[in-house]
Amino acid sequence: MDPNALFLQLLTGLQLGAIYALIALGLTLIFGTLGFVNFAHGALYVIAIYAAVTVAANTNFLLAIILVPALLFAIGVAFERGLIRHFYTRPHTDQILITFGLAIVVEELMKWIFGANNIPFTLPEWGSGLMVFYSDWSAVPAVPVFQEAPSLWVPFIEGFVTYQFWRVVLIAVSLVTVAGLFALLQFTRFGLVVRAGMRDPEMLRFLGINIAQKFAIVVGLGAAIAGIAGVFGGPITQVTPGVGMALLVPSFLVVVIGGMGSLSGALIAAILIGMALSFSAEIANLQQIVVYLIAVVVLLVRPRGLFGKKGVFE
Amino acid sequence: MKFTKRNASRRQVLKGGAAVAGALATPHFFVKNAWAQGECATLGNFPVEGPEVVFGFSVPKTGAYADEGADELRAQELAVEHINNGGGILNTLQPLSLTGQGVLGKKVTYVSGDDQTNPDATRQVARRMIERDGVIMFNGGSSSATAVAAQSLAQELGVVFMNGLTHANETTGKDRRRYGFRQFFNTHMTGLALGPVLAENYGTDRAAFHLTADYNWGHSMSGSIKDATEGEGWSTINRVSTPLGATDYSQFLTAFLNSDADVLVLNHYGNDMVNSVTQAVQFGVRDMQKNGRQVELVVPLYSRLMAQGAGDNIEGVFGTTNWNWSLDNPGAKAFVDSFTDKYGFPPSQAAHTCYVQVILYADACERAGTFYAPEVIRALEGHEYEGDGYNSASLYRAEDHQSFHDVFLVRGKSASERASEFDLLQIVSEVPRSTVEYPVDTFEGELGDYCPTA
Amino acid sequence: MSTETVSGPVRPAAATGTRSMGREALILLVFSAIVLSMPFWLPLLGGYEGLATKIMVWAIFAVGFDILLGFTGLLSFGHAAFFGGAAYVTGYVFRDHTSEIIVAFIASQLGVLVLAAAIGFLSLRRTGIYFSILTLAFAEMMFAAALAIFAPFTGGYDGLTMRTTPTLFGMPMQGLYVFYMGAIMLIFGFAVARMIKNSAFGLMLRSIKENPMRLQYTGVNVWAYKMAAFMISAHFAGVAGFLMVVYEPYVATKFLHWSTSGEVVIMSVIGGVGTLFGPIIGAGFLMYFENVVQAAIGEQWKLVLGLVFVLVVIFLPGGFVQLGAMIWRATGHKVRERRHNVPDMEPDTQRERNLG
Amino acid sequence: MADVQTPQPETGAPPPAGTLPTGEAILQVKGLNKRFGGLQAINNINLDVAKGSIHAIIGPNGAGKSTFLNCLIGLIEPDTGEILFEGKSIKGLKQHRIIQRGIARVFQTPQIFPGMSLTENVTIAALSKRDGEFRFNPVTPLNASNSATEEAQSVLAQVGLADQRDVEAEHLSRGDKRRLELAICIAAHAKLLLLDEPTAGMSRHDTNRTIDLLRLISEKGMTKIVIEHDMHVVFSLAQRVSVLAQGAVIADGTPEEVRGNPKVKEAYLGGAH
Repeated sequence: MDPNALFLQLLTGLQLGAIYALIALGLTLIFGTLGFVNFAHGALYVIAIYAAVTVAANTNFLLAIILVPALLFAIGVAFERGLIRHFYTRPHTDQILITFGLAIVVEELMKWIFGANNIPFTLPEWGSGLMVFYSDWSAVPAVPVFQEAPSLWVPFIEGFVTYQFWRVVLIAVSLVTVAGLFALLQFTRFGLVVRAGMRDPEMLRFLGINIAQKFAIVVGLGAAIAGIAGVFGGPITQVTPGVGMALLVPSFLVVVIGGMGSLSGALIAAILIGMALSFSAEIANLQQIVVYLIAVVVLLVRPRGLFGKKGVFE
Repeated sequence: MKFTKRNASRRQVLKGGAAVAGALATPHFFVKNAWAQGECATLGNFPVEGPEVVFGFSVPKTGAYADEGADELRAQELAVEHINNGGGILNTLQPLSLTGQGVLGKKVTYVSGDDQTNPDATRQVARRMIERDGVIMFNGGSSSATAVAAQSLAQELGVVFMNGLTHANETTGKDRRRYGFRQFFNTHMTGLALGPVLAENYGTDRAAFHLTADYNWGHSMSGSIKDATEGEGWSTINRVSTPLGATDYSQFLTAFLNSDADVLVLNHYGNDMVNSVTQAVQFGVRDMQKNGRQVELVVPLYSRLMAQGAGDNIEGVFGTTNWNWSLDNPGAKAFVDSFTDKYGFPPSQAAHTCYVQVILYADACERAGTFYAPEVIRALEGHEYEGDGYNSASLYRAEDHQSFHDVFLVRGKSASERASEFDLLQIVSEVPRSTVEYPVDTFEGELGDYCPTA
Repeated sequence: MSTETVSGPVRPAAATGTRSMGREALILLVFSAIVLSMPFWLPLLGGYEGLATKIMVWAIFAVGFDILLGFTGLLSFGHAAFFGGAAYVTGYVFRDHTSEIIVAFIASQLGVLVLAAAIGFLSLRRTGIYFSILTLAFAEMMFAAALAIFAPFTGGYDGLTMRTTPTLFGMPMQGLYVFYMGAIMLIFGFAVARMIKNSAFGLMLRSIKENPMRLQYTGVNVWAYKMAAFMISAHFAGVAGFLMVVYEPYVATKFLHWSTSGEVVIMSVIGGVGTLFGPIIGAGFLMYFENVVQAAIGEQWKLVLGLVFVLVVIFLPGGFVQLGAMIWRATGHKVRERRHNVPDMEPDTQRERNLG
Repeated sequence: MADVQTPQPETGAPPPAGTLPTGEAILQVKGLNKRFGGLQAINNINLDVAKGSIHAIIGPNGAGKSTFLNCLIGLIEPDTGEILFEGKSIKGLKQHRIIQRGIARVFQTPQIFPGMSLTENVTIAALSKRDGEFRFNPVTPLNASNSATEEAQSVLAQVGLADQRDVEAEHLSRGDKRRLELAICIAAHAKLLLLDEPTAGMSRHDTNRTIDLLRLISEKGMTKIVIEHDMHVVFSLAQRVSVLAQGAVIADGTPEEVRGNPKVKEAYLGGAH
């Protein structure tokens, strides 16, 4: 494989993984802290993309970047206070069922309000167009499309390649979000409590630290990440009611492959899945089963996922 | 023992104590008509008793094609209205036996159901309409997979199915059925129409790369385009299958970018098409040069509803369509005007197909003088007619139940060219029926018996 | 001697297994009467022949699923694999070999045997949510493979269409005959499930749901019991898949899709997990809703169904059976308290370690 | 599940606490080692448990008591060493096979089948004894005249839960849950009972009742290994005490002997930094 093709496929794998990572991070955060399996996480993403496209179309995109995650945070908090908390004492199966039911309701509600067809999500001016990766600028043709595009020097490739700028933005946003989340958990008292809760919720309760108060914020945080995913991923995954369910199953597998409740595991699994999809694109037979194949193999070889803790959720 | 419930509505049955008592006496609900007249021992819901005849409309109400299904249902309701009260293409269709007072003296009513664009659900909903609601025919659908499933059920149960939107060759090819008719064109005809235009505009030595929705229509479409373009001297670099309902095509587009191909053919429909074409444009495919030529996009099958979703991304992209509301002929005008009057916006091509199909069926009953399916089928076979929305005459070929009529080569309009939000496709050329008519032995297939063969 | 007073509900002695044969026979008789008379009463509710048969198909599926979920407490998201797998085997037999349903039945059950042994063996190595995910992954892999790798055999998205009328010893099986065949299978399956529930084997399955760790520490091979329950429920799903193709000589790829597994979960939950009656009622309700009520509601039918499901999970954890019990109690009858409908996931080994 | 050993007469009282038991060993542990990464969790443990005795294992937190117990029951596989139960090796056997040989375990939190009646709870254990680790018999109904059910009723009567036999187990008090758990072990015909802090978190009253109960069932000849923090319990029950520290047995003998051992004091004080 020539270096340019390889570079493009790596980029594609990263970008495919980025969207799974954003959704899986929220899932695994909520699961790890609350032990709550949220099958409605895809529905949160659906709400986010419709909110984003509505805000962006009526005002401007920058406003959507601020408003939508904030809105999703609020929805997440309300979701926790209004519903989830009544399910902590109920079995995990009930949690799966209620959120699964909610996902159906949200999808159908969005279809009712916005229709089943795609709503075009126009990219903002600054985010549209191509990005040029070059090793030798002289190889880039002297046309405005390339000359005025954002560019980055990359070693090893021959001449230059282009990629959709927005997808590079998505990768960057994912990285920033992940870094932000890790920093939040690493350097704040809130993060300390949450991390302790993820390690040993029983012990925290035992120590009398009221993690319940933090739960709403954790769900809000997970939802806000879905909000970020919606704003930046919406133009790529398209704005349809069915996209939530389509993304949920692979994202859930990402969480399981990475290990339930493991943030870094989710990140690595997401990239793994992204790369697998990218590199199997031309092998139609493998392409459609590759995600499940990886999940099955990982779970059989490493039953608790790549970074799973012993005994979580068994 | 006659099937008394067939002509009574469910509500009447529930209300009527006598009917309740009758139903309790024997499970005659489950007993098939044992003495239908004529050549067939048992036959669907024939004969029709009472003052009304029921049509069944099975359309996608949920799922990715829900909007298209809603448009189909609007058109079907309009068709029933016109059959019962006159209007629409009843004023333009020639020859015509319908009088605008129902069919064979009976008022047409209808029931509808959600096929979910899913072959299993299609059969479920069709069974309900046939067994419970006693429909004499059914119509609708927005996918070739559901069309094939519905046709074979139609053949089993002896109820005529007038296909809605289905574009795969199989529907009137290897999966053709005596009880199924298709007004919509097919991928082979698209290929015949599109091939020469592509060669003329893009040259005869292009290298094509196909992305194909992984089901019968996608493969049919891809095959037809491959045959047509290779006939013009093109080569086909690769044909990659994409999962039905995929949301992100970047890995497939990357494969295209990494290939030597300079034309990207997107054999997608509905949301798949909107996604893939939008993402292809975002990837800069249309700004790209390969092998020293401008890279081109082709979307073989267009629909207005999809064009709405794809927005500006389809500007200048070639494709074909079965019909478009902007056509200027009496039939099209009659239909578009009455549709727009009733609903406030123009109909889609899927709506047109369903509308025409319902009226053609009703007309065939009137011409045959009976609802007896074999006679109705014979009345449709080889029937030539005009005034159904095309500029020239159309024909239902007897041997495969494919309708032949003009098809249209279109390209997406730019934002500035649009007169309204529905004015998205510009008709580049009208491809005459003779160009797209192909020999019946192009595809193998058996229609089957005039009597139901379950 | 215990000095504490116990306020908990007292189980009637019957619950411990003194249920008389007479009572059991009566239950079976009433059940059979209701099922066999369905052709008489379903049309009064707006039903029809195909619907009655379909209810039989799904009820068989749901009864088998209850042995796994309701008794044993294992939530499989992959039972579509057995339903669809059996359907495909049946389809092949009808299309390429013979229309004789006995042959198709045996072939399809052999297929399920192999499939369930393989999937069960691999999935049951894990417990809890991992078991659910593994079953889901296996079934989805089969679905994806049916669409891609095996498309030439499965017909891909179109499914498998055949021009065959299934026969039983040469007699065509259509319409009412299929219904009665399904009804007899359902009654038989229901009787088998009741029998299991009342047997020592059934007690072991129920104790897995209650506390698998304690069972393990009582010297019982929990895995073997789980495997047995898994195989039995897979065969019920296989019988349903077989019957589906006898009823309609067509195999949809959707039979393998996760939504098919999801549907049987929804039925069980709406009806009332672990009660056997509940999932059957759930199957009837869902089929009725999807086919009859759907037409009355129109485009928003899935929204309504989703809301019904959500409300049941929130307010009626015991499903319709719980609702019935509440009404029964409200009208002054005595009802035995039923524990939670859905079992919890198994306690984790971490806890075990902390305990140890 | 051959009953090789002659069961002790039911009336035979166990030797009183504080007297070193004599007689043959039901359990022999030889040179047991287990490492977790850099931690030597079990360090060359040699231990004989005399048949019919009550043997306490004490030690500071992290001494390896639980790991040791888990090795005995097959939850953790030791690296080296040998475990003989009734003279036969049980090392490397599947957990349920070990238990079928006649070992049972009682947990800190009583592990019972909460949603089932007491009779059902104990019947399960009786069935495990009668039918072995697995028996596929879905046909025969499990009615009151069944041998397993009868056995269950008799065991419930022995532990004093007979009048609550139709109550759902989750409604029992904690003390009664412990009784039920012991009933389950009795019905499974356990010969060796492993108890992990059986009185942890209990009131003094419940603790004393549990001690009485344990004494009572000792009269049936059941051997016990008790992990315990509560010295009151240890001194009321055990005939022999082994002290574990950093994975090794540092002292062994009667409770009185162990109490006077300076190494034990050091271990506890040293461990309490």
